[in-house]
Amino acid sequence: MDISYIILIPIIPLVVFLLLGIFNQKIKPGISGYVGVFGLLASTTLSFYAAYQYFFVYGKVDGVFQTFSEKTVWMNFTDTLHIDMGILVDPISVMMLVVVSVVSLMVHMYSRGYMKGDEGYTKFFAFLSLFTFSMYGLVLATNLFQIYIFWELVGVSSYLLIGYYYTKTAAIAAAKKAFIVTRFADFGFLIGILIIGFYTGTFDFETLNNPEGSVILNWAATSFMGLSVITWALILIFIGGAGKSAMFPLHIWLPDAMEGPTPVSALIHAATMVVAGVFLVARLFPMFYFVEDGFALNIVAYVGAFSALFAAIIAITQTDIKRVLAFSTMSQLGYMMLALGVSGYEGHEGVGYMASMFHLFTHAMFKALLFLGAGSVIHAVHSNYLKDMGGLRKYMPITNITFLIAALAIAGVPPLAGFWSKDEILVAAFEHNKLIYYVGVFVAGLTAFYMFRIYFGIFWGKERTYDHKPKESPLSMTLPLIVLAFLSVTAGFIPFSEFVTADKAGFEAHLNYPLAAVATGVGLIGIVLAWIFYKNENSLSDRYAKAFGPLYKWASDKFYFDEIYMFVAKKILFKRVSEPIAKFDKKYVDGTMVGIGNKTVLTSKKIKGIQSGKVQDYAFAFIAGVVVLALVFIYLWPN
Amino acid sequence: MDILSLFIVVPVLTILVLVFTRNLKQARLVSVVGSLVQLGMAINLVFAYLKERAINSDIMVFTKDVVWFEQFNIHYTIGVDGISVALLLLTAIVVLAGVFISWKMYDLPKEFFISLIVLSIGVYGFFISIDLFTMFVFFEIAVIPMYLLIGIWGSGPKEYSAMKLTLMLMGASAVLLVGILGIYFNSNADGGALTFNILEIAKANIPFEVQKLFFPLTFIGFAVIGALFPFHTWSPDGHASAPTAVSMLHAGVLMKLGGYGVFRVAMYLLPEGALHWSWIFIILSVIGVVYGAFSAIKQTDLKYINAYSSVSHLGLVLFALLMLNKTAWNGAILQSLSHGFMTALFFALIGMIYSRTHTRDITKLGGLLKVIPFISVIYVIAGLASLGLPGFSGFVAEMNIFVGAFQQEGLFMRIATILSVSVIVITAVYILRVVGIMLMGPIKNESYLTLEKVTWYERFGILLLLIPIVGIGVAPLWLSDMILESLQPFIQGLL
Amino acid sequence: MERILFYILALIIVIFAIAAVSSRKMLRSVIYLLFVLCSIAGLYFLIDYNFLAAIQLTVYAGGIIVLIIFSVLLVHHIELELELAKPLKQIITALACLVGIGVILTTIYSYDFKVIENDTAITTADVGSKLLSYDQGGFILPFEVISVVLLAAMIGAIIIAKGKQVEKHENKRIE
Amino acid sequence: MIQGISIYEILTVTTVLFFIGVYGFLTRKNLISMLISVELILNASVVNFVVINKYLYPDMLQGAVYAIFIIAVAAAETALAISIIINLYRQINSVEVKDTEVMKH
Repeated sequence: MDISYIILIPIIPLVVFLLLGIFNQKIKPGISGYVGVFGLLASTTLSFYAAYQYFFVYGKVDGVFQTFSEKTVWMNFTDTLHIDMGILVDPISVMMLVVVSVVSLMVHMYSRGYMKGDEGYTKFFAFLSLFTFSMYGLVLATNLFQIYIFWELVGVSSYLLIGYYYTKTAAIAAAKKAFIVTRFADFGFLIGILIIGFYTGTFDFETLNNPEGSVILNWAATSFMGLSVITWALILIFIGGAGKSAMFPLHIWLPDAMEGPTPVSALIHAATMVVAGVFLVARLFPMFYFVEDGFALNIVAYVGAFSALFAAIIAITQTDIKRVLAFSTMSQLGYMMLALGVSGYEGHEGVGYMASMFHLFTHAMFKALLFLGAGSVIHAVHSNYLKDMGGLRKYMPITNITFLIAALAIAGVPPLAGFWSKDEILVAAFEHNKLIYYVGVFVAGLTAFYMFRIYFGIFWGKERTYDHKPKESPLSMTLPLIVLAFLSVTAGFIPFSEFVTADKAGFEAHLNYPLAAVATGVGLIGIVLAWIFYKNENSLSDRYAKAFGPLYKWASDKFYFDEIYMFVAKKILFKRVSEPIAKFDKKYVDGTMVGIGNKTVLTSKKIKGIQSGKVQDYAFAFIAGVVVLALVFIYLWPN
Repeated sequence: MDILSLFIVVPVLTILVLVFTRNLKQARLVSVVGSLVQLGMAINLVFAYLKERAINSDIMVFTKDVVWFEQFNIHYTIGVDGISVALLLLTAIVVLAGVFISWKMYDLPKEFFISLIVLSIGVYGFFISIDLFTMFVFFEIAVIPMYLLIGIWGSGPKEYSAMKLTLMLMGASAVLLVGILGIYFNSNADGGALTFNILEIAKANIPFEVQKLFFPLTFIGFAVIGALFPFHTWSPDGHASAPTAVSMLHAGVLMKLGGYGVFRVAMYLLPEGALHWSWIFIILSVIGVVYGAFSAIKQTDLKYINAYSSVSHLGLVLFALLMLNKTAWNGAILQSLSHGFMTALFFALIGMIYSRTHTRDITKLGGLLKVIPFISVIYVIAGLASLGLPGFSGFVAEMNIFVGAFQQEGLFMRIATILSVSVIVITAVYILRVVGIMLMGPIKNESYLTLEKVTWYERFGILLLLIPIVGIGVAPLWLSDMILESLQPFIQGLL
Repeated sequence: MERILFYILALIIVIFAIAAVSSRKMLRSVIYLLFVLCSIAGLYFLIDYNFLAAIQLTVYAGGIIVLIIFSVLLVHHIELELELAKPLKQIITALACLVGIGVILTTIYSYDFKVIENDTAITTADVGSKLLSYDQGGFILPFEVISVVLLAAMIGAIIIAKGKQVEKHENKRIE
Repeated sequence: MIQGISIYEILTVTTVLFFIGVYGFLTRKNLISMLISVELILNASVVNFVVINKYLYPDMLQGAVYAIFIIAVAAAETALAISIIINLYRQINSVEVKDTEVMKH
């Protein structure tokens, strides 16, 4: 299969970025929007073409989807280790291309309406293009280092976009936090890469992931503290992935990242960048699975499950709709991680992997839709808070319907997209680990509950007094909503297990009716509860909140994780490390050097007294010297 | 006239012409022309080198040898390999950018530019020398004008800073001289005449006892100018007081002499000593890396932040050199280059911000992105480059260092490596802190609304420095391969 | 007889020398110096160097002492007690001098001088002809030099002592 | 030759005289007193010249001649010193050493 045209997919956004970035001041805002959208349209078309070519035209060879790659050396480390730049085409990268393209295109279109009149309009599109380029590069990466490079680039795009409203203090802090927390995770990632590079002698995915390859067969060669070094490396790499995907306990940046413009939240912090962690684990799945009997994979599963539960609980208590969505994202990402963690490799065993990718795909659609819908609402009422919203269904019918579809999808109501993917995840969990399964089911219920909590809160309930009448958003904003809603409905019917599986062979997926019924039932219970609590304004919710007492308070304060991190960062690192070091430097290190100088001056001042200018003193020194010398030469060294 | 000696002759001619200039306009014109010629020569040298390298496999090419002090066998021996070529290019670019940044140097312009160019002579000479003594002479030539440049054209406690800088560097030179003489007097282990020629000495086997004795001296002597902890304290004060162009040249080029000297002299001539002592210097350099970064978090003066960041980044250079393998060394050289461009860029930007707002205190600045967008955007880019973002030179260099350092096995090395990798996080913290406080946020002072827009010469100076940063970051292969190839003989000497 | 004379003279020399350097009245110490000089002249008489003794008396006791006395009278109030050095310094100096004396005396006493018994007396004529002799061992050149030195010193002394009092005038002007 | 007196005794006296002069030179705080001490030192050495001439080389005259030279130089020196002292006194109204320290600045 000829894959050379795929290189154009990332190149186009890059060119757009450079164009918009360099001629920032000279391009009229209207034009820059079109440049961005059409650039991305080209990329999207190519992505779909590539997907079509890959899955249908070329198809399977010997029952397996082939992996294609094309690469060129970018930099040499040693004779064997080098960074390549290139593209790797296999089922998940093609799938990701489609996801990124679709969501990004929708967000571009949406932004033309949403950002209208903003002074940084062109800049915004430039950043979006930069992000899209980086994301394409990430999913197409052929080796660990290339993925790391684009990993950092999506990080910085995220930073720039969160801090887009750079005069807002909260936005600056959020951007900084997002970057530094993910950077901290990347520290682990980088060490993991270094370990892999050193012990396996390659960064290349194809070599690393080959189940018959030396890497996977020889994982036990070296061990450190009871685990093989490769396992350690995988755990460290997972830390990197957990940072990007906002897994507990590195999740704290994601809610704050909502300070960015809403389209950005939809694109980066819901649909694409945050799934990079999931993608990374999926990318290295054979290693995770085969090395040391999947020890690292278990960690992934538990971290995923815990994050899903943790985030869902917090989401119930938040009042800022974007934050609810952010925690929901975190929860769903936990779901994906969990699914990867319980997955097997071959055939139907690999249902977890497939489910994870499937959920990634469907989630991207409906979560982007939710965010864009929320953006539409925020655009209308100029507030993020539930208390300022209510009864909007009359004013914003399209937004209402699309938001409802998305909420139903995420709640797992059949036959919407979320139902299918979530069901597969629960099947995988059920077969592998009952504890995780129960957590998964519980989270499904919670998800339905909090989602409908905000849905009812926004579109039903009592009408608020608005400064000016909310009205439906323009076509540029509603069109993407409609498209995404359509996808949220239909995406579930894609026979995903045919295309994206761990062993690339595909299998027949069947609906497991009892489990599906349980999941759907739980979801419906959540929706009904939300109906009772929030359909009409009543005090029920407050009473129950009181009943939970401190638990509710903790959850609404996000279990104080922000405070703990702030404490560590501000009080310990800043006050107890950085400040003392700065003082130490000034006082002792510099002090020593200055001290040496001062002592020299002081000594010279003292010695200067000897050179008094008094003849008598000199004469005395002379006489004394003569006497001493005479003594020495006469008695000590007579000869 | 051979292609290398021109690097000495052209600046000297520039100075001769400068002597006859009468005002700022003439002085800067002459300087610009002179530096442009130097840059042209440096670029030409790169191509000439690549061409020569294809047919010539000597360690050094374009060599030339003239005796200038027969009695002690001191020669004016010059020659270059890939490493010196790259560093010469760095110097030429930074000098030209420095001249552009000093466009409005109203006080004693002639004298200023003369000192600046004298400094560059020292640096050029240092990079092309193969003779230890000649190298040392050029080293001193480079250091001494710093005193004048800071003492006369500086700001703040300039006499103090100038004195501190000069004294510490001179102290280091004294130590270094002992080391060099130690090498010299043991350079004839196989009999024959004593020599200062590096290539000759490398062939002689200096006994281990001698190496053990003189390696620390040579290393520290060079490392002080490379801001080795705890001998770095001259750099924050020196940078803070120096005028913009001098800070640029100093951090961008002069501090590189340290790493280069360590590599060329200490490591190459005394490899066994290096192995013997490496652990202690690894500890010091790792401390420098982490400590510099942590210190930078707390500073409020832009120049101090940058100076501490230099301590951290150059700590990485020394750390990489001590890792004693090709990848790490490649990283060290690349980091030298990358840091050279980056800090020079930083100092140029800081100078521009200072000349407009008259403060370097970040707590007093704010919202600059709105009022001086060009400078601010470049500052963000420089910051991102500094924190090792892919696509910029810092990333390329750091990754080489880390991968190289990871080749060293053993718990000690691993811990040192991981500690030094942790700097990518800390660097992000202090860079983003500055960006957040100074460039973003609300405009703190109304007078900032009327700040002067960036001028063409500032733009030119900035772009001059930015292009290599991005160039190396995007396409590192040719440079990294050129350096790797030149490292080959050195690594063979080590094994 | 000569022996006794010598001891007396030696005693006078030492005692008055000490007195001269320790007296707190300046004029007195000058007079003590005079005694020392005269005793030294006595020594010269004892060893039959009459000419030298005469010179000692005229030039030293006569000339220099008078000069010093004049200057003392010019610059000093007679009743003024002189300031002395700090006791510690005196003691240290004295100790150093004693050690010096000890060193030199031991050296002298450990050296065997080849003394030639003689009774030759030097006549003025001998000295005169030696001073003005051109021959081997003649001192005509040093003699001339000394004369010039003396002359120069004399003129210099006059000029310096005369002074211009420039600074005083300037000071006054400033005041 | 002094009957019954060896050269050692005379040298002893001159040595003592010399060091008394040194002592005086070091401890006195007054320029004229210092000059007096210098005279003592000079005399001690003159006597040495003469005595050694007389005792060891009686048929030579060098010692005596040098003594004359020294006396002459001493006279010149004294004259100059006195004139300087007087001049100094005119300028600063003092001949104490501590007051003359302005010269070193």
